[in-house]
Amino acid sequence: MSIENKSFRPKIVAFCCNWCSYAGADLAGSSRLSYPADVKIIRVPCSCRVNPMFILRAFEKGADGVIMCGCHPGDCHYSTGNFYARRRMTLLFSMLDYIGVENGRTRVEWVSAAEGVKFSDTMNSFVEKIYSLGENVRLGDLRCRN
Amino acid sequence: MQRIGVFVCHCGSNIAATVDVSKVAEMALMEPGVVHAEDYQYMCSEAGQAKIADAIHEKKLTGIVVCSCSPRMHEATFRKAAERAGLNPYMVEIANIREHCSWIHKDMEEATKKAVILMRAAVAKVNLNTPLQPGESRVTKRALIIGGGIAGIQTALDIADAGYEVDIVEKTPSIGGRMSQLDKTFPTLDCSACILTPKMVEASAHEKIKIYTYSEVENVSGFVGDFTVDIRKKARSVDMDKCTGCGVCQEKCPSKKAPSEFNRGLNNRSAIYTPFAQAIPNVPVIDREACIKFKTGKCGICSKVCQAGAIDYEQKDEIITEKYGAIVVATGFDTINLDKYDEYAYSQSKDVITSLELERVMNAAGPTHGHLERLSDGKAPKEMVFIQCVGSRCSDDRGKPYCSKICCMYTAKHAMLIRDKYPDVNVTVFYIDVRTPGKNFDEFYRRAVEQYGVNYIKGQVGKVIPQPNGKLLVQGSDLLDNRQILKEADMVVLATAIEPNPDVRKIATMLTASIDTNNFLTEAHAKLRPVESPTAGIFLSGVCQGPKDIPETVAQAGAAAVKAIGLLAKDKLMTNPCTAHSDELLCNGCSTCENVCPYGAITYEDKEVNDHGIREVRRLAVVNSALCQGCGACTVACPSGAMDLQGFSNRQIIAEVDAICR
Amino acid sequence: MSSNKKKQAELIEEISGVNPLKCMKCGKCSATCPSYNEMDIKPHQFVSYVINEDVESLVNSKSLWKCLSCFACVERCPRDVKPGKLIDAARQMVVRQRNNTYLSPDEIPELLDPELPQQLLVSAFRRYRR
Amino acid sequence: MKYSYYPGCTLRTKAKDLDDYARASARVLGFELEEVEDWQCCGGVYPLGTDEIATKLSSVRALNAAKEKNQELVTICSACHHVIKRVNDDMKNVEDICTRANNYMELDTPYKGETKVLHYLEVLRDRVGFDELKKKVVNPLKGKKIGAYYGCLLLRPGKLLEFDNPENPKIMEDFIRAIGAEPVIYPYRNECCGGYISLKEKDMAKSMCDKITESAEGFGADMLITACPLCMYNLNKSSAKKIPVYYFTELLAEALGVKEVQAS
Repeated sequence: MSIENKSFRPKIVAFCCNWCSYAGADLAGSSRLSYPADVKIIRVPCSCRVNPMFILRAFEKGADGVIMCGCHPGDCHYSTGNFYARRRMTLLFSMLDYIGVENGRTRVEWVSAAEGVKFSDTMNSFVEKIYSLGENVRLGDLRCRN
Repeated sequence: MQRIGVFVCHCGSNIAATVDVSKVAEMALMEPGVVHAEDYQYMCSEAGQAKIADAIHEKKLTGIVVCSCSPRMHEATFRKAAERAGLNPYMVEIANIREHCSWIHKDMEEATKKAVILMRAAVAKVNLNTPLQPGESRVTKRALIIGGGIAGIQTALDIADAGYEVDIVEKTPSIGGRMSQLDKTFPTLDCSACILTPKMVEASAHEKIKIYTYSEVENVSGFVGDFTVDIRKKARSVDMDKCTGCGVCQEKCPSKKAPSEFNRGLNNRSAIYTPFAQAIPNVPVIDREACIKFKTGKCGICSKVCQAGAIDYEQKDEIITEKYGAIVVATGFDTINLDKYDEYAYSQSKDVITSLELERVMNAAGPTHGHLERLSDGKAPKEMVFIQCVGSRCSDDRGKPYCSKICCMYTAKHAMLIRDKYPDVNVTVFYIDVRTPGKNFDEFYRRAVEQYGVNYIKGQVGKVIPQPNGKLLVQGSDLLDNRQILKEADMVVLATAIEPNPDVRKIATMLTASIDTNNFLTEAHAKLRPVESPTAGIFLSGVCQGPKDIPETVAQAGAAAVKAIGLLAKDKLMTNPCTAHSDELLCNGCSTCENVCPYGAITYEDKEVNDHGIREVRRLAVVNSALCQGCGACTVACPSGAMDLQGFSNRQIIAEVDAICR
Repeated sequence: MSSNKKKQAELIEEISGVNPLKCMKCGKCSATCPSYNEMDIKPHQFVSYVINEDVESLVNSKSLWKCLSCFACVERCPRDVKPGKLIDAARQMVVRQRNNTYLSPDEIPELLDPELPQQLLVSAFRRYRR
Repeated sequence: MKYSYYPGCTLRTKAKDLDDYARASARVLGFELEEVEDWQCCGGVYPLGTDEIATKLSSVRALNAAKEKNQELVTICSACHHVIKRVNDDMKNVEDICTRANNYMELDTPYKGETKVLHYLEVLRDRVGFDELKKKVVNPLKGKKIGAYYGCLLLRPGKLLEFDNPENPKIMEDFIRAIGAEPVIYPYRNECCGGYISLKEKDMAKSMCDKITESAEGFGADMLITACPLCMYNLNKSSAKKIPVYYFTELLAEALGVKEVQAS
C-alpha cells in the first residue's frame, strides 16, 4: 500500500457481528494476517443492531470511513438480521453520498467465521480506499476538531 | 460514577511483544471512572484471576475491563471470576488487543496506540454498563440426531446409554450410511458390515432410541434446551407395523430398472426395495418414480403377494413435531461429481470407476458378487491403475482446496486386497504425496509396497485415454524418474474427493449453525471446542465438520454425545440477559418492532402509564425475555427510539464510537 | 548479479501473471504435455527455475521452442499455476531481445510447401520472433 | 439476422472453401455474415504475456467494429476464435489491458468487451439450433461415421472460451447428428495436432497427428471434420494415415444441398 500523505492517518470504525465477522477478524488475527492499525472494531450481536445513527455519529465525530461486516446472506445467526441491515445501509449510504460523504467511505461486506483471509483483504482494500479519499470533512462536527 | 479496574494481559509475549502493556495500563488511569490499572503476564491464569478478585475487594470496583485476547476466548472466564468476587458478571468488558491488535501489527508504537484506543472504548462502554440478571429456561431431556450413519448411530447410542431419549432422523430408507457401503476397513482389514451391523441392531433395539428413516428435518425453531422440530416422514407406501420383511414383494416387483443408490448406480433394483439385505428397519419403501402402479395405475403385484397386507398405496407424508434439548448434526459426506474431470474418462468408460464404486465391486453383496471384473465386459483385469487426489487439493474452481484425508489409506487398502486375492493382477498407484498420519497407518501403506508389491509412482495422471481394443491408456508423470509414462490398464480407479452432504447447507440454515466456504460446519473453537457449533445446543459429529476416517468419526461421535449429555443433564439453563426492552414512555405501539422480530418475542399489551402526571392506558410493546435472543433488529426498527438492547445499548455503542473517533 | 537474476525471475512472474509458489509439484502438467519428450526442461520443472531465479537456463532451454501453446497444462493444472504461461513469458523475454530468435526469414522458403496455410506462418512468426 | 464476420487470413486464401461453404450455408439457414471492414490478421496465437498490448489491437479493432454495428462477431477459424475471444475477455475483465489498449485505439467511446464473440458452430447451436438445422437438411449424410477433431484452440481454456466442456465436448458431435451422420467419439479429439510446430519440427507434428488419426480410425471413423485450417494441413500433411479430413462447413453445405451451387 502506498501512503502518500504520511501525516494523514484515517479513523476507521468497523462494526462486526459477533457470530461471523468478529470471529472472522479473530481468525485473521490468529492467522497473523495483517491489516492497518487504523481499523478499530466494535462488536455488535448482529449487523441488524447497527443503527444508522451510529454511523452518522462516527462521521460527525471525525471518522474517515465506516465499514459494516456481517454473516453472508442466508447464514445469519438470527436468520434474517443481515437482510434488514443490508436494506438499511443501502439507503443510508446513498443518502450519505448525496450529502457529500463519498460511497467509498462506507462499505458493507459479508465475512464468515472461516474467512480470515477475506477479512484482512477487505480491511486492506478499504483502508487503501480511505487513504485515496483523504480526510473526511463533510459531516464532521467542527466542535470535535482539534 | 463507576469505579473501574483495567487489567492488561501480556499473554506471555503474544501481546507484550508488540504492545507496550504497561503504557496501556498507565494510560488507563487517565480515563474517567478508572481507579485501578495493572498489567500481568497471564490474566487468565489462577493468579491473574486472583488479582482481579483482590482489586474488586480492595478498590471496591464496580466495573472491569480486561485487555486481552478475544472475548470469544475468555469473556466467560473473566465474567465467572468477577462473579466469584461478588461483582455482577455483566460489568466485565473485554478489549481485544491480541487477535485484533498485537497479532496483526508489527510496529510497537502503532500497536500500542491502537491498544490504548481499544481500552478506552471498553472503558467508555463499562461506564454505561448496568448489572444484568440472566433468566432461566427449561431443558427438554431428549436429543435429535440428524443422519443415521456411523457418526449418528454412535452418538445416539452414547446418549441413550446415559439414560436420555434420542431420536435419529435418516433421509434414506435405512440407517447405516456410507460405512454400510464399504467392503473392508483400514488398517485392520476387518469387514465393515461385521462391525457396523451389530451397532445398527443395538440402536434399533435400544429402548431409548427412536429411529425415523426415510424422513427429513423440515423446520427447526426455538433455542438451546428447547428446540421444536418438524420431521417429515415420507410416505413409505408400506405399513411399518404390518410388514414382516419377508422380501417377496421385492422379488415379484416387475419394475427392476431403477439404479441402485446403495450400489452407486452400478446395477438396478426393484421399485419396491430395501437398500441392502441388513437394512434397518427391514421394511421396504416404494420408489414412486419407478413404480408402475404409481405411474400407470395398473400393476399392484406387491399388494397381491404381500401376505401381511402391509402395502399401502394411499399412504401420505406425515409431519411429526417434537421437542428436543440438543441437536447433533451427523449428515456425513458424498463423493464429488466428476463432470469437471472428464480428462480421466469417467463418463466415457465404464472401466473408470470411483473408489466408492470399487468398494461395491469388491463386496460380496455388490453388483459383481465380489468378483473383481471390468464393468464393460465382465473380464478379469490384469492391470489396475489407481489415481490419487482426484478433485482434492485443487485451488481452481473444479475441485476442492482441502485434502480429503481418507484416500491414501483406502487406496493402499484396495491395492493390498486386490494383490492378496488376485496375485496375478498388477497394481499401480499414481500419487502426489502419501499421507498416512495415524496409528499403524504408515506401516499399513508400507506393507502394501513391501509385502504386496504395489507399484507406487510419484506423479499425477494427465489423461486417461480409452483405446479401440477396450483397454485404457494412462498418461502420467513419474517425477522421480523424470519421465512421462504411458501405461495400459484394464481398470482405472479414481480416489475421488469427498464433500459434505449437499443437504447440510439447508440444515445449517435451519439450525442457524455457521458453515464454511467448503460447506463444512464450523466449530465453536478450532482446537478447544471441536464438536460444538457456535450456536448453543448444536453439536457436530463426523464428516459434516471435516474429512475424517471411521475411528476419528467414532471418537468425535462420542465427544459430541458427551457434550449433548452435559446439556441434557441440566434441569435449567441460564438465558442470555442481553435482551431487548422497551421504554414505556417512548413506545407508541406502532407494531414495527413486532414485524422484524424473528422469534415472535414481542407482543402488545394495553397498560396504564404515568407520563409526567398524565395517566392513560396505552398500547405498548412487551418483550418476552425468554424468547428474545438479543439480535437487536427491533432496536433499529423502532421509530420512536423506545426499544433498546441490554448489554449493547445505544448509549454504550455510541460511547465506543466516540472513544474510537476521539 | 544476483539482484539481476532476481529481477529476471520477477519479470517472468509479472509477464505471466503466475505465482509459482502455488505449485504443489503434482506433475499433472508434465503428464499432460504432448511435447514432453522433446523438452529438456520439463513443464513441472519450469516453476522451480523461476523460484530458484535461474531464468538464464530457462531462456536457453530447448523447451521454449517445443511448447505448442496447446493449453493442456493450463486447462488441467489443479493449482492455477499453468506452466504454459511461464514458458510463454520466457519466450517473450527471448524474442524481445531481437538478436535471439528461433526462426529467421532466410530459412522460410525451404520450409514452405504449396498447401501450407498462412495461419501457420503467422503463428510461427508470432511465437518464434518479433 | 446479421452478424459481423471475421474471416481471418487463411479463409481468404488457402482455406477459401471453409469460408465459401459457411456463407452459402448461412443463407439457407437464414442468417448473413457481414464481413468486418478492413479487418487485420489476429496473429494466430494469443499473446499470453499480461503486458502484450500491440499484438492484441487487431482483435480489438474487429470487436469494436462489431460493437458499433451492434452485432455479434462470428469467426470460423479456431485460431481467430481463440485469440479474439480471449482478447475480448481481457478487455472486459483486465482493467490494465483495457485501459492501455484504449489509449492506443483513441476511440470516441472506449471499448470494454461489449461485443459477444461467437464461433460459427455456436451460431448453429445457440442461435439457429441444431433441431432447426436438422429440419433444413435436404441431403442427410446417412451412414457416414465422422470423427470430430476439435484440437486445442476451440476448447481451451474452457473457463474463458465457454465453448463446450473442454475434456468431453459434444457440440461437433451434435452437429454431426444434425446433418444426419453418426459421430465417432475418440479420446484424442481434443489433443493438439502440433499447430505451428510443424513448420520446423516435422517429426513431432507427425507423431502427434498419427496418434489422432490412429485413434479416430480405431474407433471406426471414416473421416474427420475440423474448423481449423492449420489442423487440416497438419492432419493431411503429417499423418501417415490417409483418413480424409473436411472442414465442417463443407459437410454442412453438402447436407443443406448448396455444395454444388457453391462449386460452380
